[in-house]
Amino acid sequence: MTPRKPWREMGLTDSEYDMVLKIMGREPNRVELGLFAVMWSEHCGYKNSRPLLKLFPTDGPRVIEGPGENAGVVDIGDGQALVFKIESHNHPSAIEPYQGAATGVGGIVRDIFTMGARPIALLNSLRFGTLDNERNRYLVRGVVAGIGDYGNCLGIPTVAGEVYFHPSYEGNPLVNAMCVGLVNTAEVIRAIAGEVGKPLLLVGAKTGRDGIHGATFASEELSAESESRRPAVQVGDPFMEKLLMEACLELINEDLVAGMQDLGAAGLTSSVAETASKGGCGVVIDVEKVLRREEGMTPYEVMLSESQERMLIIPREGAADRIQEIFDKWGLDASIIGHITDNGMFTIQEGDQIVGEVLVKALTDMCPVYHRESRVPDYYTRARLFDLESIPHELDYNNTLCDLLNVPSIASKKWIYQQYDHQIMTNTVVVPGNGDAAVLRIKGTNKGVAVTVDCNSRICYLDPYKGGMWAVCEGARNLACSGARPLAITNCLNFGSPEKPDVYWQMDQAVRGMAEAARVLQTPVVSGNVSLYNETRGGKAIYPTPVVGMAGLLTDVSKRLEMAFQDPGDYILLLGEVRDDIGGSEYLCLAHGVESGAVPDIDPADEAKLIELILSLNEKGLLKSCHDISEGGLAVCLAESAIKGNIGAEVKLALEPGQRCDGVVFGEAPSRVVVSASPQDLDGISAKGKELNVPVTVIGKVVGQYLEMAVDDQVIIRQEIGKLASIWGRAIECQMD
Amino acid sequence: MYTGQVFVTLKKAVLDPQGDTVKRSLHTMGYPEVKDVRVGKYIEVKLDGATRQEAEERLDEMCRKLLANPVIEEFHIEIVEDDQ
Amino acid sequence: MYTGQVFVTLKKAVLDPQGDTVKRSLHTMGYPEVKDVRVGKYIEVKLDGATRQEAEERLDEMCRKLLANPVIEEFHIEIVEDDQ
Amino acid sequence: MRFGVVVFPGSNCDADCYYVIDQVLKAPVEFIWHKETEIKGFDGLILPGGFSYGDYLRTGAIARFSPIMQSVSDFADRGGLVIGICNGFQILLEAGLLPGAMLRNNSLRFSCLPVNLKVKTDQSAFTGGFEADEVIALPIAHGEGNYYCDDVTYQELLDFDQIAFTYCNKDGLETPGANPNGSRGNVAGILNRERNVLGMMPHPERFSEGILGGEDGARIFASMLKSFKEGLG
Ligand SMILES: Nc1ncnc2c1ncn2[C@@H]1O[C@H](COP(=O)(O)OP(=O)(O)O)[C@@H](O)[C@H]1O
Ligand SMILES: [Mg+2]
Repeated sequence: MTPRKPWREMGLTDSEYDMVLKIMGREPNRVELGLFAVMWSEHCGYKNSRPLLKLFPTDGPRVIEGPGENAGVVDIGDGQALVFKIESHNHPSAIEPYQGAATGVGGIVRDIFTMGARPIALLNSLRFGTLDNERNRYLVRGVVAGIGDYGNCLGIPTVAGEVYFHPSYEGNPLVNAMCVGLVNTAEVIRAIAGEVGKPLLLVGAKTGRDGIHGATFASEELSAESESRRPAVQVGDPFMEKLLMEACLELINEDLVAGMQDLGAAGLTSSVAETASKGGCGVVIDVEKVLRREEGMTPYEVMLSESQERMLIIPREGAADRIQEIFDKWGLDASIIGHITDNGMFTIQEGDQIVGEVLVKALTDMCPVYHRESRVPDYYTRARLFDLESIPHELDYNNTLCDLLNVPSIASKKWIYQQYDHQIMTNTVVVPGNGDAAVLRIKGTNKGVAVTVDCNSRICYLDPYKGGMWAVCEGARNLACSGARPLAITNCLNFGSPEKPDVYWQMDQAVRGMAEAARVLQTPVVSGNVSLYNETRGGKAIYPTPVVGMAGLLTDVSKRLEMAFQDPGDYILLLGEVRDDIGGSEYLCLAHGVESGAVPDIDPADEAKLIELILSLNEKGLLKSCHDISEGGLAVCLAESAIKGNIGAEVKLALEPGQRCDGVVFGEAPSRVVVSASPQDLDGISAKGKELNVPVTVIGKVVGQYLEMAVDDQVIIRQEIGKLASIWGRAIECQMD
Repeated sequence: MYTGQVFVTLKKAVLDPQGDTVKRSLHTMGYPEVKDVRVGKYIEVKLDGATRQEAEERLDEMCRKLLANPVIEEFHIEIVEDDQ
Repeated sequence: MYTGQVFVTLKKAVLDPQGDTVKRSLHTMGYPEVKDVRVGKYIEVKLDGATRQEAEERLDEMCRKLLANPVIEEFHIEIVEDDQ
Repeated sequence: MRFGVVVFPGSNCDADCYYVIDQVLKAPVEFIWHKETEIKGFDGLILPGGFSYGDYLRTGAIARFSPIMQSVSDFADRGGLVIGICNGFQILLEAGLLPGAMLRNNSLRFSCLPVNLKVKTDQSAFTGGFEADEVIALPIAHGEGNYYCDDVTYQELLDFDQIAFTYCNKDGLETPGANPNGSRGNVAGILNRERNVLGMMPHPERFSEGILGGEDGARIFASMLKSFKEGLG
């Protein structure tokens, strides 16, 4: 008979258990073991990703708070700051899409108001398997409704996002939610424990047996076995969250709190441990004081419960009564569950009896760190060597354009974003679908902020280093296309198992690429999240998906830009090079069934120059529309600007010797945007392009009701805008309804 | 023709924010005697079937596939034969 | 302690978009025998009461005031006494 | 004219309404917490949108038992102007201050989008600033805006000119395609018989400034102001 090894069921390895033994100097009891198991999970401890996260640039003149807090904080002038972070809820959403996605939104919103900020915008980045499968459609319906219902009820607009459908996410969808908050710089709250003797207040929902070991669960591959061990699914209560948010913001407004920490993954355990750890103190908790929803809960269950909509608050001296009044006003239950000590221990009592005691720092700072083995995967080498010349040049451009517009990943996401209230708070001045990023005004100022989330995971798969750069560059470009200067980044690293050398190599490469681009573009990483073990039943990793969330600033919000062509007679210009790369494009996949080829070269320095050009042209008021070239290439970019403006375009291109026509029309080479401008502004634009060393090419005119593209004087595309609009507009709806 | 009555309820351990909110409001409305409220669904399905047993089996299948979400809900069926 | 079971259904004259959608889904899923679906609420209320009749009367009042909306809904109550 | 914005737990368009009155209309405005039992010194009330009590059970069902609602009802009886927007409309229906009830959108989905509306009557304090049959644009954002009433009630709404707004296409036709939620007769907003209470699903506060995409919403609040001043004069 093999001896029972309870730590394994909790997700700890034998060698990790040995470390626990050494730290404790004795065998831990079940409660103590549970604390280690959740705190040392990847989700809380970042044991596989910490060495990589160190590579990110995290400092900059505008950074008030970088990674390490609940969310990053970035100065936007006038004594105001943006607070933002992105977080994954992939595994819960795979099991229960509606509640998984809803509680994901709830979690990220708490991270923002924990910092003292009023949440002003939500974004999300979603990945699903293909829509031809009913299970995937079920996941899409559930996730979208879950995100919508939660944010809508809270009254925070969901203003932007991205959605892709690809077989690599079959069975393991990705649901990443980002929240952006606004705070007066002087009122930023940090999760720091106060002096010895200070009470800890737990407020919000009652504690039940929900999601026990959720953090561990999120750090494993999904399997039949993990599903059977599945804890009670957490159900979101957005109404409770709304009350909690209003009450907490009121406390902060009246300067009543010394510290505040939300309860997220690993519940009370992680939130108490992290607060104590940051404050460098100890803490005593009495589990009997924790208000419960269910009877007979053990200390272990109370400590590990992941019941949603709860907050830990450390009141300022003498503020307890007023705090109680505010909670009463909002109908919230609060109880004092413990207090700060000076012995550095995390002590758990059940009444008078100590049921567990662990060094706080053992849970936070002593979490093991793994430098995993990395290996260049064969597919990568093959992709780079793939002979793109073997792809036939001939094709029906009209059909291909229509087919591309009909690809759900490219088509209008209206079916999705119409389920999100994107106008509440009356700040959204560029609504979803109209620009490359959403733009919000800041009431009481002339400023605006632009926000976006981006990642092209096919590119990341084929070349994770370039893919990492790609995501950062695309995010920054999207902000610039809306007229905003990129400020800073949050990111969510969604990968497979880091224990697989191929996957670890992907992570390592992607992070290096992101870090390099972030450095060049001067957009430091201020927060983020890591979601590993995203694998399907067959043990296949998802495409590497390092999602980049970015925020930018418009000093004058009246200068915001959208993608729609405006007036007949305007000129259409390409800023950036005329390129013909087809490697890794949607076109290559759709028309030729190939997901391979060397990824187009990308240089963040080129991106930086392009962004400077866009911003300086826009500053002078020379641009009427702006839209970047991404999936589907130049043709899709033009079609979208035309559809949005409900007006046609005539475009003429000339090939350089050796260039492929299909590549020029459908290739996705980065660092390029299409703008439109009045005829009298052409000279100014060209001159500025020369000055900043960015190629500027006049490629056509806004005119009529057709999109017409000619290459070397031969018309290859001529389509009515109304027809393109209907294909592009209805592609997702047709599959969902 | 049969009428199937399907009762869909949240599993016991699953939080029911709706039920809790209704309970609180009943208290403020002057019904302190209410100890617990759980809100579920009641679905009436009219269906043909050769026999009552067949109808019941098919309905049970529909519940497992569509009408209830096995991750968080339980269901219970009652079936009656309609008068001609 | 009593358990009240409250069934809230839409009145016949009121269209039930949810029921219609469920019916259509069931048809596409291969259940053509389904003729009609109506989706209502099933609310379980645990309550104290001196007598069963009192509990029932109070529950009926709660339904008329809060649990059902007479403009669109009908309700029906069943009450059982819980074992000690 | 002094406006009050009633705040229920879960209201979330309260601040937006306040902002429009304060910053766009430049009129005095205050929040009124739902636990208040008296409404004093106000000339117009706004019941804002949101998810009062999480929209649990039925939209507006629980909020209508808030202490403030008795005073809202008294205020309306005294002839005070009351506008319920979205969730505020749902609360007015549940409270019986307006006839009918709300069902889920027939798409079963929440819908957030701009719609065209036809102003069906200019004979009210809320619509006096419009031409009858004028087509205006306002955004909607709701999951339950499928207005229902029985035949008798509907006929009464017509007979007494109580329909304030209907959903229409850009040419002013009340087509099924222009109806975003399945509401009876494309109804988007209704008045009470006395014409001092309006409930509407679209959000006028969201289209009250050009920067947000439209200004038709501000005209509703401006109409209220104007009619109040005329009433005094
Ligand atoms: N990929 C990443 N890039 C930068 N910072 C990260 C990344 N992943 C996690 N972090 C930072 O690590 C800290 C812990 O994150 P997390 O455990 O998600 O916080 P929380 O418990 O508040 O949800 C946060 O400050 C977060 O911003
Ligand atoms: Mg946190």
